[in-house]
Amino acid sequence: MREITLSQAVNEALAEEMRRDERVFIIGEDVAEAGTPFKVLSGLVEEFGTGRVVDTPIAEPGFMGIAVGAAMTGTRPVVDLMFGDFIYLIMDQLCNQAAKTHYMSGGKLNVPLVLRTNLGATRRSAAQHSQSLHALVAHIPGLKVAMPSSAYEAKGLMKTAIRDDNPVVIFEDKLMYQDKAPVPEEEYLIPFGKANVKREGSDITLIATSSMVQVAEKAAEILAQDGIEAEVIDPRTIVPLDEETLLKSVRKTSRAIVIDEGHQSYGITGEIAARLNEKAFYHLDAPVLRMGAMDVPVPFSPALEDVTVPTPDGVAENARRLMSGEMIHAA
Amino acid sequence: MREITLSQAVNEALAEEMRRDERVFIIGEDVAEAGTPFKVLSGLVEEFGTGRVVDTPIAEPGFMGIAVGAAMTGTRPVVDLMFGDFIYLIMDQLCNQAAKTHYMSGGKLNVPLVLRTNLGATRRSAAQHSQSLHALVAHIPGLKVAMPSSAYEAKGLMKTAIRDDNPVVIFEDKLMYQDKAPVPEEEYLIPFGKANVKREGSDITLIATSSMVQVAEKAAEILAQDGIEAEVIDPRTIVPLDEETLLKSVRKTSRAIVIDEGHQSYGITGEIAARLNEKAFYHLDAPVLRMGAMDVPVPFSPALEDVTVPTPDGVAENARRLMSGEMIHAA
Amino acid sequence: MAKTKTNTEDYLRMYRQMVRIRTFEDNANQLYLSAKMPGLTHMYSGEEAVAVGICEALKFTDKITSTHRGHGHCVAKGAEFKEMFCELLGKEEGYCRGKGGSMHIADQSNGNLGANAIVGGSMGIATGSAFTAKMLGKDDVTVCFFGDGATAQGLMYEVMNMAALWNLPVIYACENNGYSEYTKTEEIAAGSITARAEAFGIEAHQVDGQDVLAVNALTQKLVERARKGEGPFFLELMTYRYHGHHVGDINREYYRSKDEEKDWKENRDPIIRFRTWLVSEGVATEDEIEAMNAEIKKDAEAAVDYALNAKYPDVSEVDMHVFTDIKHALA
Amino acid sequence: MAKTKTNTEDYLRMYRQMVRIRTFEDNANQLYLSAKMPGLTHMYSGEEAVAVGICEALKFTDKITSTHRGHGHCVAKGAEFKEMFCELLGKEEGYCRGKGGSMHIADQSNGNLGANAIVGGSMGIATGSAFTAKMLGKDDVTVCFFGDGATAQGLMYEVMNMAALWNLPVIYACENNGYSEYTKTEEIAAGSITARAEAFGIEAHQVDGQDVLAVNALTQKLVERARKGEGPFFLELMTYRYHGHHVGDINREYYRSKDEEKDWKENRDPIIRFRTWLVSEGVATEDEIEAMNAEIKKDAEAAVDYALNAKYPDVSEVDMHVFTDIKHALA
Ligand SMILES: Cc1ncc(C[n+]2csc(CCOP(=O)(O)OP(=O)(O)O)c2C)c(N)n1
Ligand SMILES: Cc1ncc(C[n+]2csc(CCOP(=O)(O)OP(=O)(O)O)c2C)c(N)n1
Ligand SMILES: [Mg+2]
Ligand SMILES: [Mg+2]
Repeated sequence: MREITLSQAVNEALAEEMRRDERVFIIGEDVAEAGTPFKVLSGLVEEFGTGRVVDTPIAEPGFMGIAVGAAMTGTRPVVDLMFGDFIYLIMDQLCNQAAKTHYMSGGKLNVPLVLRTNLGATRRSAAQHSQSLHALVAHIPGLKVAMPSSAYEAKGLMKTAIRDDNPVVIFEDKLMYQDKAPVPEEEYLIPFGKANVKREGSDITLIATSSMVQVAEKAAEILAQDGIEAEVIDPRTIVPLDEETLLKSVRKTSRAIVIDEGHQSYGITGEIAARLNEKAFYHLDAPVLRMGAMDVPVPFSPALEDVTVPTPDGVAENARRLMSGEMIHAA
Repeated sequence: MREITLSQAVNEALAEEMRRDERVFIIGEDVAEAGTPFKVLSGLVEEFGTGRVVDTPIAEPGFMGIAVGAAMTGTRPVVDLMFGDFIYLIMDQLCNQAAKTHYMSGGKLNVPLVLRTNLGATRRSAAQHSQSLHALVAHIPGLKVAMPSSAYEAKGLMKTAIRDDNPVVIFEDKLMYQDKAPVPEEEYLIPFGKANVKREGSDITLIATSSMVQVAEKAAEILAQDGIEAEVIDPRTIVPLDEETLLKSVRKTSRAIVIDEGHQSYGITGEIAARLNEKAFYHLDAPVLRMGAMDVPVPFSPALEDVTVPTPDGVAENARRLMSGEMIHAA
Repeated sequence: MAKTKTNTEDYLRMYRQMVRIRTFEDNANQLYLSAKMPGLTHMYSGEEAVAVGICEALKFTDKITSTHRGHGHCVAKGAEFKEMFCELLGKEEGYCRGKGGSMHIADQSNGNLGANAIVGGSMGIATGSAFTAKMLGKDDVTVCFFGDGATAQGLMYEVMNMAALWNLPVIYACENNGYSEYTKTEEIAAGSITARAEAFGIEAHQVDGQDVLAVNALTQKLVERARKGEGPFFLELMTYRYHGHHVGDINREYYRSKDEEKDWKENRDPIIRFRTWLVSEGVATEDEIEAMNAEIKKDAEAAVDYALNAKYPDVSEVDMHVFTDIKHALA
Repeated sequence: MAKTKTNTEDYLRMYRQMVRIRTFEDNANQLYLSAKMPGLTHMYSGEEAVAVGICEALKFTDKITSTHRGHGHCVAKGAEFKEMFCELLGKEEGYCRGKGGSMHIADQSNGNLGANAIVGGSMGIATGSAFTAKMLGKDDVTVCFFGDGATAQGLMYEVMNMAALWNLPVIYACENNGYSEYTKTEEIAAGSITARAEAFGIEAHQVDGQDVLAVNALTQKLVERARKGEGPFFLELMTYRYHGHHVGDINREYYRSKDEEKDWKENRDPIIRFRTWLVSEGVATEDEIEAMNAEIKKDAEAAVDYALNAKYPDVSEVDMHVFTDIKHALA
């Protein structure tokens, strides 16, 4: 199968859906001629024109609000938020308006909107351009949250998101834009709420999102050398969350680590671990461990930044400790 | 001991600290003559003048930003955010600016700021005036988060918050403003990061925040009638979180329920449950249960709203299920 | 008063709609005072000429966005008493199945995209609705209602900038009733409100909001021009609310005098003024007008009765409408 | 050019500071090109007369807030090369111990409250700093630097409104360099930027940002008046950035022409213009100027060398400075 970058995959998804449905449009900063700073949208304005690839002023709350109103009245906006860190600026429009409109109207108004943004540190972009803030939106009822872990997912999830009649937030890993993966030429969609078992294993389950899926896979390779067979699962969407697949795995392996690039405390690892503990309690041989990003603002200095996020070695080490029963005795 | 309302307790804390330190001031909408819609601040402008009890236009991002800058340069603002639901509007100033300034400046700039706001549903205020959004800020490193559960806590935590050199967010339960509790005449402070064991018990631990502490206490009374002795713990601050006290209790009781009025999914109950599972795994006879608000926007209709939040009966019922071992077999 | 229409039917409909609003509000206030309505609500009484003068210049497919003080807009855009009272009482037959309530009442069947409990929260939505019209090549115009207090929200400037850059068919209608909550407009608005719009290159007008014909005449012209792509426009409508900020705001002499209220009610009431004109111009006799008033009163009472006896939504609805495609979000 | 000062020393310091900025940037760019600097950075070259003209009108205790394009402001307010280069390279001796980096460089020792990676993000902070001066009765003035692109952020209008209502000693300095990222100002700013400030009753001036004496003369007057409580003021400084949006923005002909760049560099360079004036007025000889340039160049190179060899912060610092009172946040 041909291989394309995550950036190309997103671009293709958008182009295909824009061809398919003329109500779909893109709105955001420098999305047209510039094709965004990450160049993800290059070429789209040439095909679809500035009426459907809409450059805005630097006014995130404003264009997010415009997208909400546009979605409520018959179009299907894809909002481009240049950095995930700017999500703070649009929280009101996203969480008070977009997320609640369908419910507050008793089901009469819809907000079919996609918010495309990113996450991920270790790019030397410092505290305001490196955050992974998906936990904030996952907490708000009415929003679906997708976290593609490769070009394949990026395309399939984006297409599903655009066809969804609800507001969907997609977090792309900004360090992965140039990573290639096999992506079919033929059209495909990836359903929401279906986790993907990336690697099968019987000893321990590694549940990882977005950027951390690669980390988990590398950890699994390291562990395989020690004879530990790790199962790696990518939930793909955290809202809805495919509890069944996760539980099935954990009931089989009896051990799990949840790995995510958001800050660990009060983030998504706690939720997933709590659900596993609750619903697979009887099957667990050790507590579900969590590995999030450190609870510190992301430091600029490379010497500090690199230690703030989970690494394959770190995951492997924790997995070994779980296997050895060490954590049980510590607790 | 005299009894005063939570509203009076907050008012006293502010007055005392403003007398003590002339750098302390209040800023927000209708805080002066009106004393806020909840009348919490009545009388303060008469004592301290409009220079220190500052009415603003309806511009939450703006006055939050002004408070951050004021705090960085030598004053100690107490920001009044009329409803916790408006926190979405100030997330950038709170989380990108206030929370990160000390860290990003390598420890050279401080932001000694208190954000006073509220939480709590069942007031028939519908989806945009009923949210309990403390999980959002608890996730962001650099913010401390206090959740007073009575007039006593409201006063003591507020005074501590004002003297803290870091940004602190305090969530008051808006339905509790008229609730009375014994509050000493003499000055006292309540340290952050020290949980309060409200009721001792040996069978099960009920960990509850803010509005839910009363719910847990009532559940404990119900359970006592069945001969189940519940221990009720109020963490008081969720950042920092007094893990030790919680763990000590859970290691003793072997069972726990975490009760909170924020939405359950990706909220604070997951974090607390995950930590307990991890660190008291060996001692647990059943999975740690969580009871948050339903994952739905808060409905207006009383017929619907009342079922969205945990109740004493609901807590008691879950406690009984845990005691009977039912949850283990289910899992 | 300007003489802008020669059509008797139009005049009478305008009068009728103003009286319907006033009557609706009198009944809503009564429901509150007799403790039959859950929560609080904000009365539109005194401002009727604004909503009616504007909405009578709109066609059915034109859109409006509304505010916390939204009953007037809702009636003026064509809503029925029955569904409105049901909504205010949280009943299943309400426009939003009781899920929205007064502060979120929407009536998409008549192009009302909804009230909003976030001050200024609908400015993006209105602008986005105008964006839809432009993108899909429809000639619909959108009117964004908001108060003087909302002019303090930065969102307004963000969306006005884009509306101006893109010539969107939106009319920003600022209902300047002299107060935001308990604060006079001059204390929260520096400079000139119309000049703020003009600085973005937007044509702005100040108009007497108590003169329904003046409001209607100007709006007709601007709507016409907006349909041709000459928008956006900005209106500042000078008006007054008769009641407190909300129904519970009874003792308000500390922020505005009884004399001032009396003056507006006695000398500038939009209904009395228009009625006098209708009679003096021979459009209707006093008897005809009394008959109309009586009929409206009867309608309203019947609707209130109906709503009081209507049923609440079934509790199973609580987790419906969180998403469009998941029947029960928590199932 | 305006002749505003007769003090030779002041003139020479202004020249010196402009050259220091240019030299700093040349070295920073070189560090990027030779892959010695982590991340990206935004060059101030071309805009030197703005930062220097303004900061030379300020006293030591006056404050500034800066932007992502912040090296110029930092140097102009008094910072040293060594600590600046250390910061850009993420070294312990940087102004922020390497934790901030280029986009967050702050130098509180000279009243620089910091660069900000959120466009418009410091507008509240600057206004709050002015609030402090007023509240504590100091005569300090705060200058808020921001770009033309930042005028699209609603926050600006929120804080200008309050600054105007409260007569705060703040000067909003809009560096209009014709572009925000890859977009021309006229495409993202409707109407007139100065008129927007004027609409809030704020005195606004447009000034040639390439003329250091004109900038300085005007700023001196306004600072004087702001100290007396006649603020706020607004400045639109017409200027140009020589480099791309950031150091990596090399191929930029799709959004601006080489001719345009050449014209600004050759005909409107602030350093060349001022140098010519200094020589023609007899303030300095060509030789003296060359000597100054050479000395600055040497200083910069020495600082770069120092920084390249300086040490990174110890990894144990990663969780320091999250809070003021908790040494290691994760301990
Ligand atoms: C963002 C936000 N801030 C504050 C409030 C609380 N609040 C509700 S109405 C109101 C006053 C609004 O004044 P104005 O816009 O003039 O409308 P009016 O009530 O006069 O019609 C305020 C402050 C709110 N609902 N939303
Ligand atoms: C809130 C926010 N939105 C977008 C960006 C990305 N961004 C960084 S600089 C910039 C352009 C800023 O333009 P301007 O304010 O004119 O400053 P200049 O770069 O021209 O000095 C943008 C869009 C950002 N950092 N913050
Ligand atoms: Mg008003
Ligand atoms: Mg610019």
